[in-house]
Amino acid sequence: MSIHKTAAACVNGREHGLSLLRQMLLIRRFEEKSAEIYSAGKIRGFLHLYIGEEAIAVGAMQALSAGDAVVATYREHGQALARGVPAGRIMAEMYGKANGCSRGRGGSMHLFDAERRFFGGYAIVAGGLPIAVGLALADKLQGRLTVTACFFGEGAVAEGEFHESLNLAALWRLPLLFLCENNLYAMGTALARSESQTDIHLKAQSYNIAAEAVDGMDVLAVESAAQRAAAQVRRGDGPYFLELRTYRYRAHSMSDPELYRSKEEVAQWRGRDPLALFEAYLRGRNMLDDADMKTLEADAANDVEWAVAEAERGGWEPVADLERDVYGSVAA
Amino acid sequence: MSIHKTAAACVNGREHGLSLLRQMLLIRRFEEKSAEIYSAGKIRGFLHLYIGEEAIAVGAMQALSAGDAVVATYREHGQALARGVPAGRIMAEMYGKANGCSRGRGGSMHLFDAERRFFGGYAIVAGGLPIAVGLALADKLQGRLTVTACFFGEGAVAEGEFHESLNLAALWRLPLLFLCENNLYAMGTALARSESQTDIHLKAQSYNIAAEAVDGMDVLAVESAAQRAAAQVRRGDGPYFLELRTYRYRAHSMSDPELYRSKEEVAQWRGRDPLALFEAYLRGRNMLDDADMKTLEADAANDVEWAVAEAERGGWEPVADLERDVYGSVAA
Amino acid sequence: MAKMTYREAVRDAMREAMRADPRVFLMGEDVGKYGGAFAVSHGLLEEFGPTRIRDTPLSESTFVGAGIGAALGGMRPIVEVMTINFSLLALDQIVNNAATLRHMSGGQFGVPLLVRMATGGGRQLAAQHSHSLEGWYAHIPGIKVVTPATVADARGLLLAALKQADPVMMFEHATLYPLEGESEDGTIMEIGRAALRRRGKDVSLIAYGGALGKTERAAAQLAQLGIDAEVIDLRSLRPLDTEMILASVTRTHRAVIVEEAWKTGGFAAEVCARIMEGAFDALDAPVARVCGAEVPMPYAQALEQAALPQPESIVKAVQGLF
Amino acid sequence: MAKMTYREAVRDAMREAMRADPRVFLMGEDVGKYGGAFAVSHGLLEEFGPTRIRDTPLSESTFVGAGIGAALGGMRPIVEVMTINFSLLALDQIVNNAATLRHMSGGQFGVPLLVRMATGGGRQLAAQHSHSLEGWYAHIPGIKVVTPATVADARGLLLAALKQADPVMMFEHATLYPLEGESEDGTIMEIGRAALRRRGKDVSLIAYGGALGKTERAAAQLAQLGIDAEVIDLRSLRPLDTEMILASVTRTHRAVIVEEAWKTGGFAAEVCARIMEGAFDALDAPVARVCGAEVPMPYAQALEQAALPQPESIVKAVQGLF
Ligand SMILES: Cc1ncc(C[n+]2csc(CCOP(=O)(O)OP(=O)(O)O)c2C)c(N)n1
Ligand SMILES: Cc1ncc(C[n+]2csc(CCOP(=O)(O)OP(=O)(O)O)c2C)c(N)n1
Ligand SMILES: [Mg+2]
Ligand SMILES: [Mg+2]
Repeated sequence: MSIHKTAAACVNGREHGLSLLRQMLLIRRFEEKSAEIYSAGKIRGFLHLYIGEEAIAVGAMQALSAGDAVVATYREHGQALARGVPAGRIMAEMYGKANGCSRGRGGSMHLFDAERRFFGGYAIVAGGLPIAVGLALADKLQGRLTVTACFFGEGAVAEGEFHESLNLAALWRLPLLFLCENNLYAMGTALARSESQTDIHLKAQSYNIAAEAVDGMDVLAVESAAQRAAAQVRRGDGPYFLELRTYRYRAHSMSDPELYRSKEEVAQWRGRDPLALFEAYLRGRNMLDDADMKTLEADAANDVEWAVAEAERGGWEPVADLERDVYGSVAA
Repeated sequence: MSIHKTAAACVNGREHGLSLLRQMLLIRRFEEKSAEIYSAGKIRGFLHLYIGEEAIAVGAMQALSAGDAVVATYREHGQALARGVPAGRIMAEMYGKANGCSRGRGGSMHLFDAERRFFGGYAIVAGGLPIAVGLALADKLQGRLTVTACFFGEGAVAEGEFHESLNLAALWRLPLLFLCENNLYAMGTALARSESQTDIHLKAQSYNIAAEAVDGMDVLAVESAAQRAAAQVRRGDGPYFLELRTYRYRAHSMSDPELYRSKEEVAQWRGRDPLALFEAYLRGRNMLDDADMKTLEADAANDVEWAVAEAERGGWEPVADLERDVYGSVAA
Repeated sequence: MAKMTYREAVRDAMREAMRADPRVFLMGEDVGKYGGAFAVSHGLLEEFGPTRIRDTPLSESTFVGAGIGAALGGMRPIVEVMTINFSLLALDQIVNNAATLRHMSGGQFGVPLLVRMATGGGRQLAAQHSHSLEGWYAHIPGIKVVTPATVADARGLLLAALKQADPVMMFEHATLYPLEGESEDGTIMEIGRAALRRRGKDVSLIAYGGALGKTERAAAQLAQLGIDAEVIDLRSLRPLDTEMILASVTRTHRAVIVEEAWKTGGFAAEVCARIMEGAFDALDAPVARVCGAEVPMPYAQALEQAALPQPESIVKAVQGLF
Repeated sequence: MAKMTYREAVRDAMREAMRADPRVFLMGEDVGKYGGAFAVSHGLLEEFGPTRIRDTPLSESTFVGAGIGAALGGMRPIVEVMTINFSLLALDQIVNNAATLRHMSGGQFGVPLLVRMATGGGRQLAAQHSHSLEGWYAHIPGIKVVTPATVADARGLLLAALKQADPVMMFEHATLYPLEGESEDGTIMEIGRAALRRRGKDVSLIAYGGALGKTERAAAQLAQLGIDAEVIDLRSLRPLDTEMILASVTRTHRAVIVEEAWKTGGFAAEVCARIMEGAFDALDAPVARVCGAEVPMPYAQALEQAALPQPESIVKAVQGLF
């Protein structure tokens, strides 16, 4: 597999650099805490951690503005946080509380935030892609210069809906940014055991979609690729596809015994940790020192603490409201 | 669109040439008669004619032997006839008679013949592809050197099952011969309005499947490509994909007003009629003269007449047997 | 009031909605250039152009999903799926997304989407084109299901569907398209109200969609036999007008439900259960069902007709209750 | 007789079948290296290798369709679909192909295929992982549907399924996997026979799969209250053991059907309709249904539990009949 080579991306000023690191750190600490709380039994159901992949959500989200739309999967805490969904509302959702961002109806796999045009949280693999096609179609029909960013794992590539969605997006030249998080595994299935063509961006190109592979552990590479791609999408040139190469450090979900990969492989990828890489980058350019790092860590810890507090504080949705929000009222 | 260029294929002796022409002629006359009978109300439901595409079924079938399997669509009279399903049993099926090849249960869209390993007749577009994948898998698991030939239209290429099936066939290196009948239209939808990539064989190649485009109006080109492809499949080298470029002269089905294409376009393609082309080829090589042609036409007319007679003669399945063949008996 | 066919009524309602509301558009296979598999959208491409009458590639799951997404994005899509058997390819999007999004998002999002399709048998299209699965859709909380059986309802229910905040599935029995009748302008119908098609005092015949005509013919035959049947047309399977059903059965003390779908697990069972729950004491005989035979639809005409409810089988079922 | 979990019983049965018959193989997502999403197939890869324990890419429609094709081609495939909600992606293959091929081909072909999957709620997996759609499958002529609720049945019904000439769908309620019990060796079960889990004379409680345990607990509570409940475990939804149901209701004169699925259009309605048709005169009260609430499954624990049938709601429904 080869990664599209462009000149190494540079950070756009110290402030921005710190902001990227801050966001990645928040995701990581937030998820570490979530895992702990899960073990304590306060978060239930499935919990899919994003640890190791933070550079993608944070890098890609830089290319989006408020009017853009985001569609994600069940592994979407990172995207939600990077999109600005308040950490407290996410944590409350995972607790199943009424102050959660989906009122406790969705849980970890189904985060939503209308205000931030965060359209969820889809847990049927590839099921979010047609939705993203439709959102992009709605924008195009309404003459809006917005981008719909659609995140999904490389496992989704094997599903029929992937194929149908890429074809439709290309055929109708929809303003859609496909963001494939290729972490090499779909649960326990390695990419080479699920695809006859493992270079995912080449698959995308076969639909006549502009596509490239990007180092998903390098937040700046992700950011610059996403910006380039989003700009092209906004020009009305049709969809763009980024294959973001990454790795998940943790198990698929909390119940996965990880029989399918070696400790060595995991360790090797941890050696290219997106946070460590970017920290070193900033330090190398004298944009970050120990004191900054301490502040950032303290901020993240603080944010996570607040999030947990908000979740703990939240109330339960009354059981009498069980059947609420199944139907809306008849619209005009 | 460009067609893979190989040296022009040659016919393998006069007898064989006449046999190919005879088969194509049978299909054409059989279908012309079917259209007539449909208008008379004796054939009902949907009737999809293959006229114009005869070279594909006849050419491709030359590469198969008795142990191979065939999977087809609702436009499958040609395949069934070329596979050797008796014309009378097909006609009887279209009448809905008990002596039909599906006992009157299937009709035109669902022809079956276990003896000839003709596995049907699928009327959900692309729905036959996964079946063909499974048949090929069964052969591979049982160590059989057989080929499963799977016919489908270019409209199927947009469906998710196309994608999933190509991937699985390539990944598992299954002995499968994909035969895409690209007649440029799916009902009224022209290829360019349904695919972002209109070179179908290039799509197939993106799965790492050996693929080529073939002139589907040239029975010898189809035959030689199919033979080459089948040989490779039999060697255990995995699937092979042929895009066969053709045209249907008639409406999609008997109820189609053909609003979507011009008379000129149809006329142009009729100028490359597979029967006329091959007749001229044989005449040019002195393998066919007027007397032969007269005999062939008489034979075809005769076969069709017999088929109709068999259908007319057939009895109706008793209504009391309605619920027969829903379940089998418990197997050992 | 205008005389027209069921097909024209569906088309007219779509035309009216598209003229009135720029958010409404139609997409599906061959709705444009071909004019619609059943010619329902014939002529709409000329009036509204290919942006609003969108031909889609063969990809049911994705164009239905795209309808959901477009609805989320502020449009009011109408998605046509040619035939109910093909809708199985899109069922994941309908059940897992369209029906759940409002609830899963804690009420933040809604999916005002209309999905229309042809349903049912009777045209010798065999086992992959003839089934009646609308009862399945009626099982799903979060969506509504309408089954117009008349020209007026085809128009009225379609327009009502486009006023809903939630996904509506509309099932058009394919044999009804040429049906002629009066289409009413004006007031928007309410989804969830059944219609009393015939008053009677001896038995309640309950049907919908393609089964209504046969049921009305059965009622006429029954009248000859001295049995005065009431005929209820459900019109909407979800919500179901339980009130009208129970009121009728309470008057007549007997009921027969007629449905083309396979009997086991069909929607007729639901109607039966509701009557059991709500009007048990009023019943003078067990509620009967006249449904499709439990067989994939055979092609041959006699077999297919035998597999479908017929006025004769309805009459016989009614007679069995006395 | 051996003590084991439901999970182990499913695994053992597959192992036994694969040892006995080289045509049997298992395929599905993560059945191999991962060990199965619910660890059902854990260890089988080591014994049988990747040719017979086949991991598939994420492509439900095609690997289920490939199972149909492989069955046509002489194999006896077991296809695992992780979760019932995902099976919607494969429904076209099941309804339009697996169920129809024998009939459409005039009896020339059969599809001896077993499709297994997890069903049901109760684990806070929310609206895309928790539903109970097995009743839909039971609507389809041409397939059989089994729903083992005990360790012995998990083993016995799986082995019986592999003896059928036709497609069988087996639904394993995900909360049952850790259930412990006795597995019986020996005789192959017959598909289509319900089991009398508890004898009683006052009311018939009818359940299957994940609802059985709750129903048995309700019966125990009812005993305390002086109501002697009979408990029937359907085990197979298609064919349905109408005979045992009717015999029981004829003795007890009252019935409550318990099912996790949404009430409207659920399979409970079918059972209700069969009782109506076959034992109307024996009924002293209307048949009641205790089903899932009509809502996409919410995540929060209290909401989810409120959406599911519970021993308390069953007891209440029974009390309402007296
Ligand atoms: C249609 C469907 N099939 C199976 C599953 C079970 N499942 C959940 S996540 C997953 C793996 C997906 O892998 P990938 O798309 O690479 O995303 P990742 O988890 O690696 O982020 C599977 C098989 C599902 N949710 N949906
Ligand atoms: C899944 C599905 N969607 C729609 C249809 C309706 N339909 C029948 S044939 C057809 C066109 C198929 O075109 P193609 O695959 O090119 O085959 P051709 O008819 O040209 O031989 C369509 C849309 C169907 N049968 N199945
Ligand atoms: Mg992955
Ligand atoms: Mg075509």
